[in-house]
Amino acid sequence: MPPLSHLFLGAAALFWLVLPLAALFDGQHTHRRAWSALIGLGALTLLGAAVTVLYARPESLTLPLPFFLGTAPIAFHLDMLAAWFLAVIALSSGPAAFYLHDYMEHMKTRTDMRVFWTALPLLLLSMALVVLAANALTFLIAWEVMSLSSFLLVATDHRNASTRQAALVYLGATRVGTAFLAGGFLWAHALTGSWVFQNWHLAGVRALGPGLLLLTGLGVKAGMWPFHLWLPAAHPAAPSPVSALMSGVMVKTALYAIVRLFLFSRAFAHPAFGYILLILGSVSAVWGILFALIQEDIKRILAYSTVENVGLILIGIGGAISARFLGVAGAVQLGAAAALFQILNHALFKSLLFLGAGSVDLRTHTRDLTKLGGLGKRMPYTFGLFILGAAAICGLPPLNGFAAEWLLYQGSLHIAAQGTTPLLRCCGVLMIGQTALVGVLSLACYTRALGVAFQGRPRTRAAEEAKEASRGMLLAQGLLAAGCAGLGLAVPLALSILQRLVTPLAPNAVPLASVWTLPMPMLALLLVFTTGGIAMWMESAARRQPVRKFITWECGFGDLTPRMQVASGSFAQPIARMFSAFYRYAIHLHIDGVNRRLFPEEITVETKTGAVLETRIYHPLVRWVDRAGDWIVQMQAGSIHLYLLTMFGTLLLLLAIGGFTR
Amino acid sequence: MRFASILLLAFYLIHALTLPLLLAGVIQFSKSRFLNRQGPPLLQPFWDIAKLFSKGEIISETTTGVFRLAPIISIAVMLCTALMIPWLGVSAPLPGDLFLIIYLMAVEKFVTQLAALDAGSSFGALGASRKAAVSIAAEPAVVIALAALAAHAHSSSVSLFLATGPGSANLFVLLLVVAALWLAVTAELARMPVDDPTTHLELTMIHEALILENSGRNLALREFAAAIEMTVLFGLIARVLLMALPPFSPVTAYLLSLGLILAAGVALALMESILVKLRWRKIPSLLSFALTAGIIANLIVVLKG
Amino acid sequence: MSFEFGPVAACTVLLGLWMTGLTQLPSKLMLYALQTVTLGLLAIWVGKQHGEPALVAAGTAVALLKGVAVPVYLNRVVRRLGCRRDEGLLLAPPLLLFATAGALGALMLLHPFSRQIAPSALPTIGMLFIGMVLMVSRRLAVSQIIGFLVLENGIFFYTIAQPHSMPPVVELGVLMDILAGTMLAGLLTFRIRDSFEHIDVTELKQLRG
Amino acid sequence: MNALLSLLLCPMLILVSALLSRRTSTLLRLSAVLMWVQMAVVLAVCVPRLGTHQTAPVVHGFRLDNTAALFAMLTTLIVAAALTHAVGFFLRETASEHAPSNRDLRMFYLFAALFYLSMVAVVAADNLGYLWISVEATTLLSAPLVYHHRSRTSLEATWKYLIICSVGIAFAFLGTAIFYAASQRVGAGTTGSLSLAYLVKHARLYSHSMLRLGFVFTLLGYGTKAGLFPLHSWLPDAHSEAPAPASAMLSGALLNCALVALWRTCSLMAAAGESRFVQITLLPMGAATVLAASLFLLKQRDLKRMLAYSSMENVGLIAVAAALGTSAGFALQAVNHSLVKAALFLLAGNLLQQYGTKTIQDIRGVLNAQPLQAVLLFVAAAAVAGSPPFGSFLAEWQILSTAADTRHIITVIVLCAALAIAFIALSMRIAGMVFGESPAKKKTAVSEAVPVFSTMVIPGILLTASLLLGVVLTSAAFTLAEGVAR
Repeated sequence: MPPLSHLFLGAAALFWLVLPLAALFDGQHTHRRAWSALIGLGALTLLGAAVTVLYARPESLTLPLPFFLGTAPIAFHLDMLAAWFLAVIALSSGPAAFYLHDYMEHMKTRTDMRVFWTALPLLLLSMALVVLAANALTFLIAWEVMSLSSFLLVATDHRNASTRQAALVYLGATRVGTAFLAGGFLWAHALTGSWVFQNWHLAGVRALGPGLLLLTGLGVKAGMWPFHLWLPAAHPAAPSPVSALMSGVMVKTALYAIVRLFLFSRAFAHPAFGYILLILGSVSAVWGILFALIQEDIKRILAYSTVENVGLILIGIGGAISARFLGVAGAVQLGAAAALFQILNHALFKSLLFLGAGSVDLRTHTRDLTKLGGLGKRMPYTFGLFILGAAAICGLPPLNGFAAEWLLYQGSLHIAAQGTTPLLRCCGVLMIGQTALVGVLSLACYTRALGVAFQGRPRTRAAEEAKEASRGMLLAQGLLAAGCAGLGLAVPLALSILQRLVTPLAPNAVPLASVWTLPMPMLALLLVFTTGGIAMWMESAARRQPVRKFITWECGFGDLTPRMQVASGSFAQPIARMFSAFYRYAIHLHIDGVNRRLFPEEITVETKTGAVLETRIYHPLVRWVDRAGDWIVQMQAGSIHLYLLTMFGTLLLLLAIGGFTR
Repeated sequence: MRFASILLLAFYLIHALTLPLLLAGVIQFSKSRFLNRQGPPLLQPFWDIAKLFSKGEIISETTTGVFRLAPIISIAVMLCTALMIPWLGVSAPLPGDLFLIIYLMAVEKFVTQLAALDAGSSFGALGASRKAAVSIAAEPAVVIALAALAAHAHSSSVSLFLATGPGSANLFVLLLVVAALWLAVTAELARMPVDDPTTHLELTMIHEALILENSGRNLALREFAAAIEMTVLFGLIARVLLMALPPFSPVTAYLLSLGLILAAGVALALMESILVKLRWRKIPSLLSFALTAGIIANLIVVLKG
Repeated sequence: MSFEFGPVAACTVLLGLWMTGLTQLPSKLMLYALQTVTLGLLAIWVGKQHGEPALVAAGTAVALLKGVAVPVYLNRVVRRLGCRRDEGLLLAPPLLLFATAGALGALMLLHPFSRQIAPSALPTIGMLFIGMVLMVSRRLAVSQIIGFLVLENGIFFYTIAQPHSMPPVVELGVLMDILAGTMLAGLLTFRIRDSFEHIDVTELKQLRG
Repeated sequence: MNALLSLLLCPMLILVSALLSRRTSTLLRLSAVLMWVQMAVVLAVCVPRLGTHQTAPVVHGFRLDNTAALFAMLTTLIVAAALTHAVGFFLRETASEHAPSNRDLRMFYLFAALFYLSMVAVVAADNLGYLWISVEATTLLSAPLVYHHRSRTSLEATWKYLIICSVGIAFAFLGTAIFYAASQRVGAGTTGSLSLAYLVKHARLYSHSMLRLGFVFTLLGYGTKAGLFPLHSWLPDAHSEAPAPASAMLSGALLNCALVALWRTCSLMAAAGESRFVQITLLPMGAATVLAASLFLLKQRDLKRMLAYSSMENVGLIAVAAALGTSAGFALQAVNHSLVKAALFLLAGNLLQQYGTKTIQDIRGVLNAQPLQAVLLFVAAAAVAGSPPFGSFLAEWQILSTAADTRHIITVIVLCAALAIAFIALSMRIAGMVFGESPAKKKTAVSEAVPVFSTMVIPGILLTASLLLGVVLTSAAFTLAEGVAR
């Protein structure tokens, strides 16, 4: 009798394997509802597996001989950590399934949907397999399938040139990441002689080389600065449920690997990794949110915000790693718990936000903030759910984002107060300040997104004619929102699970349950009752003296046009100016006319943010490779004489090598 | 015990509902006096609020439910905050936590800004944008400054890190924290030299721009919430100052706190009378002083311990 | 044994060197025929000397097929194509002759392996080099075939210079391959003329990159 | 003798029918059927010999050991697949405006049969001399296949192919002669031998410098034939100018033959204890080939040239495997590459017929026009670029891990970088074709050649085979491939 989780896993694998095949043959994709339902069901099986393992012993599973990979078997290891990530996958993909069938309706005429319905289950399956992989080879295979299937999903709207471009950028980035990853695995294997993660015990300088390669490779997928550039390209291009999955879950698989290899095992044991992650995480967080703040595309905002959240998670992980090496048990536990909790939270609220953005995109056919506005009246439920998601992602209590950020703060405070070295304590202080900064910045960012897209008056006809999203789409978002709120209130429950996860890291630390003393349910009740009470009182007062409606105040100058509302660019301008050094932000004001000062005839204002990473690092790199290509193509000039000469030269070279080799 | 805690709750609630308006009156009054004006009576804000509450509302037809709900949430949040901070010298009725309080205040900011954006007026949006920009500079300073105390106490629980008595942080740290808080808090509250609450030239203001569309009861709630915020924050500063002194009996502590809050009001009035409003672009550098003070306080705590 | 080879080897190399300086294809073919027949005769002689009938047979075949039939065939090709002169590429042929001679000398001196396999390998290397030079320095397709054949001669020389010759099957197979290759290349030359209206291979530059 | 005769029978029948047949379609279909019969014969002959090393020679100088059996099966499979696909291909071709004449087709089949035989001879040769003769024969016999289109470009390609490969192979003959000479110099009275088994057995006794010299020349020769950088110059031309079935054979089967020849000489060197020398020469060449090919891929505008360069990239990898002596990596990579590349060339042939162009930019929106073809293209691109779960991933991984475990750090770095570049380049091009809007239908070939399901069958089967090799049959494949021992 196999353990229960095996049954669940088997069912899930069957689901995910049969689904793509079935999808390939469902030529008319008439059964979209069925597909959605099946995907939801599959997510449930994953959740089941996760839950059974969370309350049972870890298990290993090695596939029988035909599935041998030459040097290693296809092997899985299902422990609590994997179960946690399985739950993340399931909780995020399950609700997305409800969203899918209505959302994908509009793509039907644009492309062959079989590819989509094939790639989607494959993506889910491969994400689960990445999390379950017990050895490097299994991991890499699942990883690549994940990359390829998500590439196909990003390219769903391939008739659009920019989508194609974005998909290719994504594919390229992910491949470069895989190259680093492969390098790291190879190196680790060369040093340890094993592909099994559990057998890797590299410490000291030996761990640095392979560890850094792996971090780079995983960082690309995770969207860690400075490898995050594919996120803002790919996420807007993908269909929204796919962006939700990619941003909410796929990115986390890379974080899973980091957690697994650098924190939860002694595979790569060196404090430098902790510091590196701390630094890169901090930069990612600030950089991500700063760039989210100035984006015009709603989904780009969300994509950059993912970079920020990944940064926060990495801070947690990095803090935990360095604290482990310096013997601050409490901080290890808090950092790890914060990171893992935030991983789950981010999966929920980022999915929610992406789905909301998808509804907006679907109903208005634009994601450009400058073309939206006034959607709150036309899509009230979507608006409300988006506010909730935004509040959660900004870490506002009593939602789930707060709990994770609070744990991060506690961890930082622990380091600041009880760190064993002055440097570490200073790190703790900086982590606090930096997290606070990121928090305020994300508040500004989401206020801007909400305000410009949903509030005020519609700036275009498309926004004016928007309709509320369909029920299925709202249901999906509602489930995610309920998850956000529920997790925010049920923090002790989540912490009890996390406790079981992180106890092995820091057996002697104070239990998390005693750290978390905040009476969130009570606070929530208090807030709700106070708000409700005052609101009811206001309502009754309004009945006595009815609220009169009038136009927005226009200083008496006549009708306000929607163009006079604040633009997304101008909302961000004061902040952009404050951080102009980061952005290389510049405003070019050009006034022209005969009497330029008093009677300008033409005024153009242009704000620019320099893309430092792109122009200074990535473009030159690409250009070098390109030039190498040009150069080598010149060798193939078509002249047979040249070819023969080259051959002769090669002969001489080989002879020389032969002659001088001892 | 239970009765005592209910009593404490009532005590805090009453103060939270009355003291803010009194403080506003004190500020108005002393400001007028500093300017050699007669000024309104001390209790004028009470009458103002009462009048506003009795009036009807006009709202923009562009607004959504957010606009109506936001002031209510602000008030609720501010009341909750007021119950978590021991700003009256005696311990707070609810267990508070530094980061929870900061994030609760962020909730207030969030809904306020959303409400300001709701009407689609460019003033509201300007106000929201500036409010966001100011808090980006100010809030980390507040957090950092208080974190110095929390790091000293090894806890972010308010009852622990704001505890007076022996072992409380050294004077220099406290002064730095107070300085940082004062700078950051006045900025957050949109007072001089960051914002001039008396102007109604829309292009320069922050707070007034935010509430430009509000009227009647709605406006009353907003103003009330802002007043509570100011009082609580001043009370917090007073509490930090009290930590520098040897412990007092609860009554003395309460009276001292009360006095300090009102004194802070007077000080604010003085400041607003003698300072001019800073250029918008200078504000980050002003607030960087707060941040620096906070960081220095932290460094002292962290490197010493 | 080298004293028997020396003069013949020098002769063949010099014949090759002479070819680098020629522009007329028929005379080049004549020299090639001479070189090949010399080699064939050398093979026969060596075979007789060593009592290896296989080598005698191979030498005969080479002398007859490669030394007589191939030049005759190529001569016909050249005549039918009607282009007898090959001006050469980069260097004028007489200059090339001197350059090749110089390079040859340098190559002999510098080659790190020459001590190991000398002296019989030296003519081989020389002929390989000359063959390459012939292929690289001429424009016409036929010239490239001739260059290739000279190169092949160098290798043949190496095989007969060994104490034991190659197995006859191999030797004959190689010969057949070369003959077939020459035939094929000759046929292609006509195709090139038909398609491009000349047989200047420097013009075959459409496929690049 | 028996086995050899049975191997000869079907190709001979094709040859005869090519000589006699007057009806094109009969010839096409008959050849396809005969090739599958041949496949069955080869399986019957070869399967019992898998996993064996010291078999008696089939006929003097030819031996069907494990390597030979494996590659003979592979070659037969590829040729059979190509000729089966060729039925539809040439039938559509004859319907188009550039119809090949019946004589051209008969020539094609005549040479295809001979070409096939010569390839089998290469893999089965146990005598360096025969090996050389067979390799040269493959060049001569495949040149007419390249020239099939009779166009100026195909002529140019054929000329370059013939001349460059012949010169290269000539050097290989010198190398062979040097090996032979080396074998003569041991003791007095040794007449020397070209038999591989004999050479390998006594390799330790031979003069190392002569072996090295011989290896350098053979490397140059067979390296030219295999398309190692910088000797590859003929490869993109020939592979891109041949008709699709011929390209599939050239890329899928012929390159393997050259690589087997290289592998044999490498095994000789290894037996002599000169592995290090092999690694000094062949390893950088292989790595450089991969790198150069990936850079070439970056710049390709022509579909078939791109595929040719991708072949070159794979050849580089296989050469690295040969240099490292990892038989599993060598054989698996060769097998997987052959399967996938043959499929890709056949698909390219389809596209060429449907769109009437080889220019990548003019081929757009395959997904919308023919979803199945698009899926196959995408799958093939992923497979050829070494993405899991296809067999080539495991093969490449095997090669890379061997390189890493033997501390060839630079090789690993170069390979990782080059593979990434190649993947990006390939996927860019393939995605460019698969995605986007289909071009407005022109009056030319696009509309005429209706995408037929049958055009996808053979590529589909080949790709499925590669997929199975990567997922299910992996362990079996590894066991077989490990048997390709030195």
